[in-house]
Amino acid sequence: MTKKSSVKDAVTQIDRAHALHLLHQMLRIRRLEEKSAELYSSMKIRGFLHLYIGEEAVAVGVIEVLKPEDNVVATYREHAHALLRGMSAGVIMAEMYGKQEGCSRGRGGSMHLFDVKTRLFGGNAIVGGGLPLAVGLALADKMQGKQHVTCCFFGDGAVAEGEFHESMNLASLWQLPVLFICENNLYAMGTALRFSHSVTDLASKASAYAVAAASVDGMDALAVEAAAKHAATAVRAGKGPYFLECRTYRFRPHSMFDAELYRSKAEVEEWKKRDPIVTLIQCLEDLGLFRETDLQELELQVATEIEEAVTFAEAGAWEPVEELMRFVYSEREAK
Amino acid sequence: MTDSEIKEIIFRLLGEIAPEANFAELPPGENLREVLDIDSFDFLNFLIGLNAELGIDIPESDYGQLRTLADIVSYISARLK
Amino acid sequence: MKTHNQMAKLTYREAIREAIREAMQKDERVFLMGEDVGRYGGSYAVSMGLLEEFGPERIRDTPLSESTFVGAGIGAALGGMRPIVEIMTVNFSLLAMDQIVNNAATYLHMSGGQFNVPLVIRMATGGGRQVAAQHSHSLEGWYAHIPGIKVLTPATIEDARGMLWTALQDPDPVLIFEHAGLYNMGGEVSINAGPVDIDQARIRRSGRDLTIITYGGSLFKALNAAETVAKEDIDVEVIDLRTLRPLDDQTFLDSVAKTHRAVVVDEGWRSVGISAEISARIMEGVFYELDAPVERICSAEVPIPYAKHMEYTALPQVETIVTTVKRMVHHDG
Amino acid sequence: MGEFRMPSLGADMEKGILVGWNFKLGDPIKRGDIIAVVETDKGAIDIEVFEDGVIDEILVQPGEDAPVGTVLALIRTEKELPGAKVEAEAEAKLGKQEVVLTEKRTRVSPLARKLAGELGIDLSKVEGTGPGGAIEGADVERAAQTKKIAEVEAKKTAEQVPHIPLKIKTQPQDLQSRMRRAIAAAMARSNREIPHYYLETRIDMSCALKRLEIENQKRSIKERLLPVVLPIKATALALREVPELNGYWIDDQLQLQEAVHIGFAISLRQGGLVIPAIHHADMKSLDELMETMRDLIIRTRSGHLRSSELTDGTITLTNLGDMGVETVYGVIYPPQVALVGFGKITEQPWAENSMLGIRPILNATLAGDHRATDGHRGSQFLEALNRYLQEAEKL
Repeated sequence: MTKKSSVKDAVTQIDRAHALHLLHQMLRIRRLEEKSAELYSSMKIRGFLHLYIGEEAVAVGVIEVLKPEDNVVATYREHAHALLRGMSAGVIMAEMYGKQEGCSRGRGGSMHLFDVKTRLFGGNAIVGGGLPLAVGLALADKMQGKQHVTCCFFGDGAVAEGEFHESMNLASLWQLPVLFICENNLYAMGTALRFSHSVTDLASKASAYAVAAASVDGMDALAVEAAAKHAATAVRAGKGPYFLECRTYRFRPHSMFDAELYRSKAEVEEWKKRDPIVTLIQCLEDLGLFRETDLQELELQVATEIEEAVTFAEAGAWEPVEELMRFVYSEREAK
Repeated sequence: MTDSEIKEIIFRLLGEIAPEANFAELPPGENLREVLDIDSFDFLNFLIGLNAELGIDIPESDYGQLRTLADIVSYISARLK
Repeated sequence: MKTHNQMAKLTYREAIREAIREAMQKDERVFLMGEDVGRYGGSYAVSMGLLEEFGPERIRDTPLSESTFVGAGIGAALGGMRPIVEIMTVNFSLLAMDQIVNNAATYLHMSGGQFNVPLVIRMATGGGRQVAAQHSHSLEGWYAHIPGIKVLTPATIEDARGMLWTALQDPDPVLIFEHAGLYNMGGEVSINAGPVDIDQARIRRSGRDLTIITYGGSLFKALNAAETVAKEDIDVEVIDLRTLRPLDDQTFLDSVAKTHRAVVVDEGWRSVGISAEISARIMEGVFYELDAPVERICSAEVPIPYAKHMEYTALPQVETIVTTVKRMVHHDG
Repeated sequence: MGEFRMPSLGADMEKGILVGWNFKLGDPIKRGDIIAVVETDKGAIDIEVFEDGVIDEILVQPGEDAPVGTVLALIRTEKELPGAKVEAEAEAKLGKQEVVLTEKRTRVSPLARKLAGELGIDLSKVEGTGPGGAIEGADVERAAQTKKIAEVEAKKTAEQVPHIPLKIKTQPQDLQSRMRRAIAAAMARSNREIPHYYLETRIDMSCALKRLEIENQKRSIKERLLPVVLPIKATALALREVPELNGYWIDDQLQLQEAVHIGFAISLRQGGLVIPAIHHADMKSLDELMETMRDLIIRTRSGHLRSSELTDGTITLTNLGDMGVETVYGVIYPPQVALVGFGKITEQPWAENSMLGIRPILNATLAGDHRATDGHRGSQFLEALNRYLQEAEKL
């Protein structure tokens, strides 16, 4: 796949197979999140549930450019990131059911997906809580001479947290390999950007810490992928941290119990016109690279995957209460 | 149902109430409640046991016919016919 | 057994520095991170000279960002290092409480056993040097409430010298609280004193009539009080907890079963503190051996005042321990 | 037929108010459509439907509120969809009444209490030297010393008296002796401290027994009521009219008790007596009383009583009717201030407006603590008791 370096015109040369791959990933996320909403209403899933519907292009575009040995630190809206890093939909669903077959034995739920195999250092329910961890992971890699990237996802809300500024400064001061990905969906729960930030152009904040930065249309998977590729390459080359602001939008409420008083239905409908799935299909159709059967095949494949995930979760077992105290501390295996 | 089978049921039910009592030596003509130190609650539980086991209902008015072991056995066998 | 037991004279501060130096020499994954630990040599001069010996890569001065450099310590531990993070004092640790409680203490359990956090955090604690309310907290008891971390309170030179290495081998996060009043205390420890255990209490003075249970900076006030009442033939047993989590209650339960009377000396505040936990365990464990209610001598429930006489009154003192012990044993106090 | 239910959108959402339907009867709908809007305490929320089909029936109208899980509409679907079953958790709200015991006990340290048990010392005879007169370990040890000396003397005098073996039922020794000692201590203290007065009245039970007969005809043998239930209920109601009999004598003053917990004396087959309390006897129906007493008797005889049941009786009632005793003159259980006694119901001559007849008569007695109440109040209680039994249909 030939790629021009600049972000803007990279979009024109598209490889059909690769584009369908991105589309497939976005559909997997979309259907998984829709099924989670349905299972929440029928009380199979409880607690908090934050859906990624509308923002699929960001996770797909960014994670596409990472390597298996890179570290990923995410937020409580992280089903997509776990799925894309290789966690099976069944394991994710089982975790949301609270079953033992979940990735965290049912102890974390929707907001706390962890996977040591794919180096997913968790969903974190404290806004901004993951940023310092990412700095530390990058520090460890640098001190051990490893060429890894630590990719840290966070929302526009986290940018107002002290830990964001401390982390950006420390990562820049020690030139650490951190890829800061800001999923700017314009709302920190119920607070619009303009009510929480004196400077709403979030990417511009990076210059205060001499951190390279860019912003990209978070509804366009190909654009996000191109921008992320550029950023990750710089970080992996040891040029220090990089801040990529993805301007995106969530079509669903912040969580399941949110009357969305803070935004109008019209605004949501307007953004739905730029649905990342619809946009990608449209783009492929314009270039004559899309056949009707492509979508049906993908939808069928995804539907089966989601159905199997639900069956897997339904069949799961509850963790025995006798195991409650396990892993409060380590079990005495070799140091 | 023979008399001895009825006695066997009576002794089992009384055994739940007065475990330490020794039924072999129970004189058939003695007032059961005095000999076995059975109060009105125990006696009602005994009748409930009989009702559950044999399905016969024993109205309060018949209590007078149930003073001794012999009375109870004949009362029951009459009802079972 | 050590062949010849040559003793070295060492202060509490030097004992800790020796422990850090030895750990960094033995394990290249170990590094020290914190405010002013490098060029300044440590706010209590514990890490003086280490920057020259190990270089800025492994003796890292941090900006004043407790939440992030503690979080980075957790991240580096997750990433395969064995960091020692120094928070200047427990007072500033409040800024990093979220990282300690929601990340360090929780990652292993919440991830279903996938991620260990082999991290040591050291911080100074306690009052008594007239640095007023915001710099005189004793909050070890708070941290001892949290499952998932261990909380050590070394009082003796031997413990200051020997606890760090054991803590660094532990796959789980360990917090070490060093009472600020102890750094200058001198004492002897054998030159080849090795690591010590971090999960048991010690009887520092044995006795028959009453048990004093304490830790950290208050240990020496308790021992002082015990010697004072010994002159009036009251024989007091003094127990140094050494660790608040895990709390080795068996040692003090056995002691109270013998003496039938217990006093807890704790520089933290009285309400909802570690002294309350100890008292509850005594009631649960040896209720039928009690000849008097458990007494607790703690700091007055006030922000610690600056003025000398006020601070002295607020903090637990030897005289209070003496009068309490005499009242409990002779009823004439 | 698919059920469209009020969804649960969060742990703290219990119900929602249906604002409006976006579809009408017979309209086709498909998965993902916003079928209705529901008002919650966080504002109005669009509700999604998760199946294709046709609205067959609307069960809840706009403006009505419905708890989570209520079926709002029925949707006819091509293939049958497994309806999500939502068990309505029956919140068994068990109202727990706290019984506040304001009983003052002499202060004894746990060690002293343990030693007293081991050395067989009666704590009520020990002089406490601890704070506020509290008894400490040392006090018990001193008492044990003096007791040992006294026993040595007593042994010498005991030699002369010939030892007659008593025939007593075999009984696990410690349970029998401990219970006997406890009863002995209570009775001795009662006799020592409480100035008893006794009142008796004879009650015509024909009306009560008539009521019982009618009730029992309607019931199966399992729910049959025993005669003793009626005087117990009458006692409870009479206590409401004379509350001074329902309480404790502590610190030289009467402490009235709100709740009426009647201690019901139950004899054990191997000997000994236990008096568990029937809690709130005044509020219990005849059936509930019968049920409670049957449960108490079974648990008493099998040794499964809760300690609270043994200590919070506010008055004691002893019924020796079964034993054939006509009249009971009881001893009050300290710190209570009254005891009611019932004998056997016997056929006795009875004169009423100069006509002589035979009536089933119950002898009811009251033992009262003269420090707390006087005969006058005691007789008003017995009068009320009688009155309730004459209007037995109201019990």
